Amino acid sequence: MSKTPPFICIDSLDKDFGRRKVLNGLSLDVCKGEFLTIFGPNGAGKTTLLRILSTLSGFSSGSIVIDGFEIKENPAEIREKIGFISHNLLLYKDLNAYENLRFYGKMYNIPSPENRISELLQKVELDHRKFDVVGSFSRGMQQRLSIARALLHNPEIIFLDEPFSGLDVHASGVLDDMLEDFKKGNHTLIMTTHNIEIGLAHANSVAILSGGKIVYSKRGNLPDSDDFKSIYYEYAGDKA
Amino acid sequence: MSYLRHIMALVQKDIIAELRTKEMLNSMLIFALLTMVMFNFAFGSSSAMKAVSSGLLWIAFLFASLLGLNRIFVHEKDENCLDGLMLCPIDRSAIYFSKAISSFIFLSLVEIIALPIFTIFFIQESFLSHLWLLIIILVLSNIGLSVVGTLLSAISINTKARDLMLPILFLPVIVPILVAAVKSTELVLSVSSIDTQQFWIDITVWLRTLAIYDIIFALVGFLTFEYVIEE
Amino acid sequence: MSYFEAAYFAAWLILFLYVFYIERKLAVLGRDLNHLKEVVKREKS
Amino acid sequence: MKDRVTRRLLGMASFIGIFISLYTVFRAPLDKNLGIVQKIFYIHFPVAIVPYFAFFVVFVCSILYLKTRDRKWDKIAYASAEIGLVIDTALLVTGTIFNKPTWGVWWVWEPRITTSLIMWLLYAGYLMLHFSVGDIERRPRLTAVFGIVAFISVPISFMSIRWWRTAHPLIFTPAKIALGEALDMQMWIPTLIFLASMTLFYVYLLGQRVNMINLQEEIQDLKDEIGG
Repeated sequence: MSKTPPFICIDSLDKDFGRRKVLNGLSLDVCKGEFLTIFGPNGAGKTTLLRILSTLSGFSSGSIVIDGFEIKENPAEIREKIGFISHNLLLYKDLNAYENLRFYGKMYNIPSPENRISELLQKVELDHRKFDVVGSFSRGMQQRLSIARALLHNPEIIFLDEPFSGLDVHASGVLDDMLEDFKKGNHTLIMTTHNIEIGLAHANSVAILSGGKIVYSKRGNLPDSDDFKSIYYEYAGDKA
Repeated sequence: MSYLRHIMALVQKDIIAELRTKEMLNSMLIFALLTMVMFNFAFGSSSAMKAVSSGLLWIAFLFASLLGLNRIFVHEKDENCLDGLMLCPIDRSAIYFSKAISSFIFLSLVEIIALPIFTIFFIQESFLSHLWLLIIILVLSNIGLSVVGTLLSAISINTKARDLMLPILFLPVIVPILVAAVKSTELVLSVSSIDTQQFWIDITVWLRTLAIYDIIFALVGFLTFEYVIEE
Repeated sequence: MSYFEAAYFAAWLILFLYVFYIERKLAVLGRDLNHLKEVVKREKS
Repeated sequence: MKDRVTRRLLGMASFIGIFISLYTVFRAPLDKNLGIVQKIFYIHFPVAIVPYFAFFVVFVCSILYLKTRDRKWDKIAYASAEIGLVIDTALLVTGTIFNKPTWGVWWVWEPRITTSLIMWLLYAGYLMLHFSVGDIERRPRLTAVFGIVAFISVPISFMSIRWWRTAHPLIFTPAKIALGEALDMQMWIPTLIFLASMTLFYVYLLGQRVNMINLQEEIQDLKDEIGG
């Protein structure tokens, strides 16, 4: 694993929010095919980090290279490769499920979206509601559709920001299955969470983000959740 | 080419969503008609109405456009859809132009319905011979209102008192449009009584003013919109 | 003439009030800053 | 420390300058046709130029902020907008009072005055925008964009008396300058001194105002430090 150059390479990243430093010299490497879970207390900068990686937010100094592309110079190339799942739906409630996906399909320049859309709708078990307005869906259905939206362009890299928060049983089951599929499909995933059991369930490497820095990271041979809890409190406990 | 396709898809999305609810269009239209009726009560006599009719028309359209512009980014802010758009590999100015085009279309639709009603209410004689001139004035003014309004709407959506902020920012900026549109509409409405050569000189000045304004602000919007929506 | 005087009185009054506001506020802020610096020093020692 | 001394000196220099220029204004010869009323021009002209200049500074600093993301430019832009607005207010008030004896009414909807008022409204909007964006990270960007948009009013106001034939006196036209009629030398000198001292006054205010913002931030930082 160490021979190949890292797929995502973050070097001494700083992010000032007004006069407050949210990220403070954060460095992190992620390899292709890795499933990294980042733990950290609230306000540690997890969401900010994912938003910067997905080109939604800018940063003050440092460098980020994803698959050979410098993030500030080639944001469009990077956007094509990433999918972003968060608790925000990113869906239009006045459009139906199919229209939402078709719209985003056009945005991502997907050549023949029809097949991809029906494939995804089957996967998230919403095929029967294809032509219903999203506003009429239950929250859980909306969240499933939101997952389909994020995967429309078949991204190699997937960022998940607290993806399980607020999901109902059905939706988190769908997400669980998908996460296992991604691991087999050699996708690169970064997930943030503060729930240790969920975070460890899929990951093959972990990191702890606290005070704007990575304070702990481990690749492979992950500790079980009880051991990890004590590690977590050791590194981030005083700030949690 | 994909730039144009993105803009088309964005505009199409706005139109589908709007036609499904018709919230914005209905309220804009009713508001424009209400303004006209209210003006009639405020000014009373028909001779006074005639003198100010082109001003009245534009005040009605202006406030209707304000109503629409206030809403143009609301759908994007719900459920953070703007983030969804910014995740897409599209040029950010495409979002700007698509929103400007959408508001242009909505405003024009309202005007197409409101204008004949206005004519019936306030203009007795026909100006149909110069209708095409009126259409040019409307198109140029609508472009101006949309390009400025979209940029300022994107700014005001980030403030504490969203819909209160837009008029404060928007109205003083579009004064040149209002002046040019009212003056040129006045010319068109009274065309028969004015000697033609002077008429053409005057109307060209106003139309040129509108066109220059449109170009300047389309450029300003194109160059600065990215800074407004980024984080 | 009285208009002339009134006009200039009004204009200079506005400018004077603004200068007064800035100088006054700066004095207050300077005092607060020194006070806070002392508090920080005391807490550290 | 050194900055503070410089700013004090600037303030003093601008005050002395303004007094000297007021003195020279009253020493200058009376205009043959207009009499004492013409003396208004010496003061009115320099004071009228400063807001234009201040808003131009807002425009330039807004662009510089967006290009460099240096908070310094945002502070200067904000301070300059506020100072421009205050001086513009003084100008509108003088203009209004002064309209009464010259035109017989308090307010005339004349292009220069009207466009000055619109300019005033725009920059009042600029300040309102500054206060109503709660997010400190977003605020400089939004106000910078509006600072660029609002600048449209400055050239329009400046050119207004050239574009529309109006009652507002127009001093500098090419024809008048060619004939040497614009202003004679004795009138030029007080005007230029006044202009120089008004500019100094503006720079002094700008320095103090930016200093005030810096102090406020420093205090906030210290408070956060103690609080945390």
